[in-house]
Amino acid sequence: MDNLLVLWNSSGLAQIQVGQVVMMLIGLGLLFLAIRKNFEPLLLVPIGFGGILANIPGAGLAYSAVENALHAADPAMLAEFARALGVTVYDSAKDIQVAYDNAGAGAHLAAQQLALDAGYGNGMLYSFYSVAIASGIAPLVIFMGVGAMTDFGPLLANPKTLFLGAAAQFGIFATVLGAVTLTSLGVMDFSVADAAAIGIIGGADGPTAIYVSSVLAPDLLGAIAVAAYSYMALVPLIQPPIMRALTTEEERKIEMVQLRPVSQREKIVFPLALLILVALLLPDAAPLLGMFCFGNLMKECGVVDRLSDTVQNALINITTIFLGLSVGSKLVADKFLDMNTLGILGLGIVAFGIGTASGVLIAKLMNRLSATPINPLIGSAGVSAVPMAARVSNKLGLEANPHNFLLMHAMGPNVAGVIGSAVAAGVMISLVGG
Amino acid sequence: MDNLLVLWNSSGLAQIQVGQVVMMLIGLGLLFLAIRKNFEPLLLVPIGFGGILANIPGAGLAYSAVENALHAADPAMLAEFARALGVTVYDSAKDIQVAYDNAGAGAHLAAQQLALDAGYGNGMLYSFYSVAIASGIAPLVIFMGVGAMTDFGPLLANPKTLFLGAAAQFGIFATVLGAVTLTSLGVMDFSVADAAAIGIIGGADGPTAIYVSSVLAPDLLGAIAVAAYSYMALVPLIQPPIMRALTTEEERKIEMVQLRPVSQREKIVFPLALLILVALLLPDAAPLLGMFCFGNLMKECGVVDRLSDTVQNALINITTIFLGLSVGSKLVADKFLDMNTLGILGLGIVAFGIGTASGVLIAKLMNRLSATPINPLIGSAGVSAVPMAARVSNKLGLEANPHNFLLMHAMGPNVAGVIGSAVAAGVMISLVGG
Amino acid sequence: MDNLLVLWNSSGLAQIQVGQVVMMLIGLGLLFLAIRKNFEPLLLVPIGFGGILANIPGAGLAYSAVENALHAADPAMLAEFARALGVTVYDSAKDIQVAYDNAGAGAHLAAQQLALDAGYGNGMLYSFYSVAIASGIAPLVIFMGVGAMTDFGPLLANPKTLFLGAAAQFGIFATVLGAVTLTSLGVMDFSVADAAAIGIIGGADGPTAIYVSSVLAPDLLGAIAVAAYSYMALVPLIQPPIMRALTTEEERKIEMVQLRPVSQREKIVFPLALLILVALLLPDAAPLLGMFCFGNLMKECGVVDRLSDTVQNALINITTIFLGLSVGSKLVADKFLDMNTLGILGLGIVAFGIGTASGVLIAKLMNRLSATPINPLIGSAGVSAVPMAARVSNKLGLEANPHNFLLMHAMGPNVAGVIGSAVAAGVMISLVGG
Amino acid sequence: MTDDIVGQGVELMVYGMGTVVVFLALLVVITTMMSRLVTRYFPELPAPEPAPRKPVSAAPAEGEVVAAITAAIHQHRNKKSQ
Amino acid sequence: MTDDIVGQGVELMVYGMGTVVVFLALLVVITTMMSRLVTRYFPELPAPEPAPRKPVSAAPAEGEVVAAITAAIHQHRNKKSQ
Amino acid sequence: MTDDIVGQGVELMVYGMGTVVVFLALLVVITTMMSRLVTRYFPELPAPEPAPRKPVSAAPAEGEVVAAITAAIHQHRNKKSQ
Ligand code: NA
Ligand code: NA
Ligand code: NA
Repeated sequence: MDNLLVLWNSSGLAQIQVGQVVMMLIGLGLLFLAIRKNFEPLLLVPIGFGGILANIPGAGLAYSAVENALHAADPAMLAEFARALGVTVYDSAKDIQVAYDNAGAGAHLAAQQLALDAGYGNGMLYSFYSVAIASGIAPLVIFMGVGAMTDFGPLLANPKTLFLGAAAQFGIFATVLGAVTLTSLGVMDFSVADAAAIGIIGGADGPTAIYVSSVLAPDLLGAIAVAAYSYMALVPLIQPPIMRALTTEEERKIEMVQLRPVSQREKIVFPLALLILVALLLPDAAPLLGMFCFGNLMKECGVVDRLSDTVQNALINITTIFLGLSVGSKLVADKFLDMNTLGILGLGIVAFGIGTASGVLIAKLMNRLSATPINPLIGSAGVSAVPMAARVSNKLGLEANPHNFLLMHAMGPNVAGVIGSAVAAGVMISLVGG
Repeated sequence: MDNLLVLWNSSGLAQIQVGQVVMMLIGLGLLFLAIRKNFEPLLLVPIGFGGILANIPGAGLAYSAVENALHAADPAMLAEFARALGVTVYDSAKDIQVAYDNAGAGAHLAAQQLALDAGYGNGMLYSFYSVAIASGIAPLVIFMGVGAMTDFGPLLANPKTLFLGAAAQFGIFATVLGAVTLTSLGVMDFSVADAAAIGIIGGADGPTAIYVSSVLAPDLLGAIAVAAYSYMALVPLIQPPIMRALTTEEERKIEMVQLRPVSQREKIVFPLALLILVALLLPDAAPLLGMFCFGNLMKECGVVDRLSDTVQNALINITTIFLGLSVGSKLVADKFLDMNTLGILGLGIVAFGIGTASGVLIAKLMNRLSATPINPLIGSAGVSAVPMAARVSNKLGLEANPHNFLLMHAMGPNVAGVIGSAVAAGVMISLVGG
Repeated sequence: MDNLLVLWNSSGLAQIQVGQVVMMLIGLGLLFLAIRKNFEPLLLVPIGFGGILANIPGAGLAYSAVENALHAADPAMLAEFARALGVTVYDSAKDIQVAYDNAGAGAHLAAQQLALDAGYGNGMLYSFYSVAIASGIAPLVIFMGVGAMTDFGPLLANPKTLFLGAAAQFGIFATVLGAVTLTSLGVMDFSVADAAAIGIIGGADGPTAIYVSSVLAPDLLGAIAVAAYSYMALVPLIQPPIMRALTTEEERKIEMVQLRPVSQREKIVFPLALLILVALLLPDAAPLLGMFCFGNLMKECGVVDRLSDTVQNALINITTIFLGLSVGSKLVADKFLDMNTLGILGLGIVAFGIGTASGVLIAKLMNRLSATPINPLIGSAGVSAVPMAARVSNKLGLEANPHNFLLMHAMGPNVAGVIGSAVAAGVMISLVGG
Repeated sequence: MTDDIVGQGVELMVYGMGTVVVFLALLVVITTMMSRLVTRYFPELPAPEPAPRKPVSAAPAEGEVVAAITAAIHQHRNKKSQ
Repeated sequence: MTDDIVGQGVELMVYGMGTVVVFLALLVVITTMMSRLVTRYFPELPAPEPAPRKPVSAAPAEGEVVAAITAAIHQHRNKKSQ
Repeated sequence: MTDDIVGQGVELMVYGMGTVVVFLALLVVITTMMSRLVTRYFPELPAPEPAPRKPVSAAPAEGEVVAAITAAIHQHRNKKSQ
């Protein structure tokens, strides 16, 4: 009978909490959206599945050995942890958890040794998270792959569109301001670092958002990544009303002059020029933009095609799987089911909206100032969300004028938006994370 | 001349032991079976080669830095280790090794620092083992790949065959009982954890066996993995006599009704349903079955084909190579050449036999009770050993009746056997490993 | 305004040093040679790019957390480091760096904890280097891939050509002697371990050179790898004059008898025979040659083609990328811009020249002694640099005699050179690194 | 667990095999029900396309995800605060 | 940074957005210049081959790399020793 | 090893080059013998199929592996216990 009790106590049914049920349903919901509605499935399938795994009651897949030991809450064990962490008074395991979170690397090591000696281990997803995200590696590798898939040709043919990529990043910073304002009003409870990480949702770029939040606000990473990828999938719904509201029928009809052909040599030199500029101005953006430029150089230089192919296929796919599962590990109920998550979801969509609007408005301005006509619809592509946002620009252009193919024109601001949000990420880390 | 002495002393010939020669021959034997006899070559080529590498005299490829330092047996060094581990009296390096094995994480760290400071390093295979198996990662990734290669269609068309996958796991538990009985009789020397790990050989599933033994009985991992893969390769020889003995000619002739078509949606929902059931009932099986279901969902959902392709190719291949070499690291003479290894080989084949018999007998029973006819030959496929066991069922069916194609009918119990042994693994870890 | 100051101080322009500019130019130069001149682009593109990244001022991508903390040179922080390392008197961060480099594993851990607590982290390239090279893994995996791409057929058809592979390694050891002589003359400042690592450039084999220098002289790794790959690319220019000078027109015209066909079984047994010989004679070469033989066995055995394909593609490509970036991390100005680098470049080309000459001269000798004619031009292929050196032999043979196809005859010494330099690596590590 | 090792083995067999059978029996029930539900209420179109993919522009209903999560969190909060 | 969080947010916005704009504006300038330089001084042959690869035997000028690095190091050393 | 660095270099050259030559000479001998043995006693069928793969059902002789390992271990044990 003891064994029956052991089995029952170790079963999920005996340990399940409401929050875990809710989170599993959210995980299933993300899977539904990814599979049925085609919401960024490459990321949301692993994230959703990881979210379900993370909330399996009693499995502790998303927790470290120390957290798993603390959750077991054996009094003798807790006393040992308290001693190791120098805590003299505590009510519950939670107090010790707080002390652990604030302790230095030495105390962390001591607590880990205690947990291992007591037979607790790191959960599978926790291990994935440590290797893939806490180390910073996975987002950087994905960014390298994105670089190897990016064609800077349209941007090089019309460099002025870089301004649109800059303009659309205003969504990021307006959102930061919104987050701190909500905090000062007492509605939410975000630090400046949290606000910066939330703002980056407006960059509409998944790996950048994950990288920045892993540095500035690891606790919010799950909500931020889910918001970023969900809204990127929603770009075809979020952007058109804003674009229509801010442009006249006449503007939407503007046809743009065909882009000049760009030579291979320009494409080879561009990532190096960008890298040097990053090196001179914003070293904190060097990991992100460095890997991006490296991937792009491998693609364009034409002499390492076998490396470039692997980067675009096996390597980015493997990394995407573990990145997604790792993000899922941040969907544990006690970290995700929080008013802050609602705040993040709300602020995130505001960021997308403001970014879209800024892009369109600056495009209108450029159209007035420039000799050659610029269709303001390509401004919205500056948020990035490659290539969805450029497709949206194209679609609205065709609606207004069936001969108006904006796709290639919109690819310029689109990839400029990737650079823009990586630069914004560098500034944030430099100013807030230092 | 000193240099000549250094070279000679560091050569293999000067340090070789009989056990190492024996193990190298066993390694060559495994390679022969893999290459000439096609015994599960994907695993046995790396395992056999790893086994040879592990036994290269003086190279210490399978040992940790601490073990390598202890093998050098420098007296001053041993004294330092003894101090670090709190050992006051010791006869040889072996005593200190025992103390180290029983020490806590803190003492381990101190000893490792000593070994590193003295210039000793972890052997290559030891590093592979730490990363691939001790962390649990490699078997889980392989299981994800297996999931991405598994078609649950036949199982969904005839869910009752899950009972056959359950029945065949009786081999696992009967073997556990055998192992502890041999121990209580003084023939062998297994703990309950050892017995559980040995029993899992009867699960006829390589990654499950490696995962369970890495948790419950790491020292036996080499023998268990070799037994599991060897017997899986021997399924066409082990099973037919048992199947013929337990069935009548009439039963073997039974034709089964064609399977109904299964919709894609059922295939998408099934891994999620299985995952939820695992979450509610047996969280200790969550890592194995979670990754399995994840792989299967990626395959079936149809929106992440590029991830699924990579999982089935580059990722599982890379992991297989390092998993195999890592298993080979457990074929070092001083761990493998032991009466226990013989016991494991003997018990393993018993497990296969009992599993096969249980499957066939329950299939006979189901045939009697069921409205639709069930050919008892498909029961043996419940041990898993996908797809070999299903092919054996098919072959014996065709022998009895040239129009009797059982392959698809046997695939149901076959994949059910994978689930069954993963569940058995979860129970074992829950009851014994906790 | 404070923020503007923070941004400016953290910018590259405010922190740049001359050495970093020089190194970035060298990185660009390597990229130019790789992309325009096709100098071993698979390695030199990642190495060159990594070299630029490593020298981005203020980013600290190539430094460990401790080094980054020391570079910040906060006085209170330095005092803490000094205490942790037991340093009582120090002038600058440099003194503490020296103390850290000489400290044991315990003090290293303490210093790392200090740096982490203060918010410093390991640079991206430093992390890559730790995982890929310091662990020894990446060169070994590459060697496995090279093994899986190597055809020992020509060597098996004419085993005597192994002597040419031996002879050409004389370049390695002559260079060692040159390096220590320059040191004893006070021109350079190399230890014996340094000299051994430099000599291995003459092995004309990238992964072997990286593996040996990671063990014997990590500080010189950048220069050694750059020299090895550059000179391998220069083989078509370095070798012909030497080959012409040492052979007569008549000798160059010698036609060789066609190679006998080699059976698959011989090709399967050869890597195993080589492995056993390594095991008995030179365990220190076991990691390198073991992985090489493993790759070759996977290729030849014919039953694990899916593993062999992955090893030759996804796995070697992924590893090459991170190996290259990691080597680039050793191109930081303060380690690379040193007279020793010039010495390494000079000695490296001498090693190539002597190796080429030795190969040709021994081939001439064998031609005199042997019953069947041997064209001395194939001797130069013994340096390895597969397959470039064999192509050079072929080209010079065709120049002298348009019917003289030496390519397959030169492939024997060519792959023998790979074995030869791996053996030389084992001896070096055994005698110097022990 | 009893002290003697054979007893422990017997227990492991009883509870282990029991769990396997119960688990897979439940899976039979759930799978059968699931198949019926899917076949009846969410039948696929007869066309035998494997996993028909929606074009990207087939727009998802905005806010679906946000609405769902919002509702979930509110409900959770409310429960907790009671 | 000011103490109140809104002030910090405003600062972050001003300096952040400023950096983004300045950076991308510089990139416009550099890209434009780079394109002109490349197009004028290093034009590609009209043939639209993507990344024409030189055969391996198209020999690189010997010593180019060594010469470049040697020169660089000497120059650096000289500067340092002054 | 001698104390002066040049002497160490000379020693390294002598022993290193010696080992390389001896090792590769042994490899010549072993390879030649191996080729003869394989060609004489295990010749391949004339058909030039690269690595002909046996169908999976071409059953391996049961117990071969087990028998071999069992024998090996017994022999080893016996030696040890003497
Ligand atoms: Na963006
Ligand atoms: Na099974
Ligand atoms: Na060589």
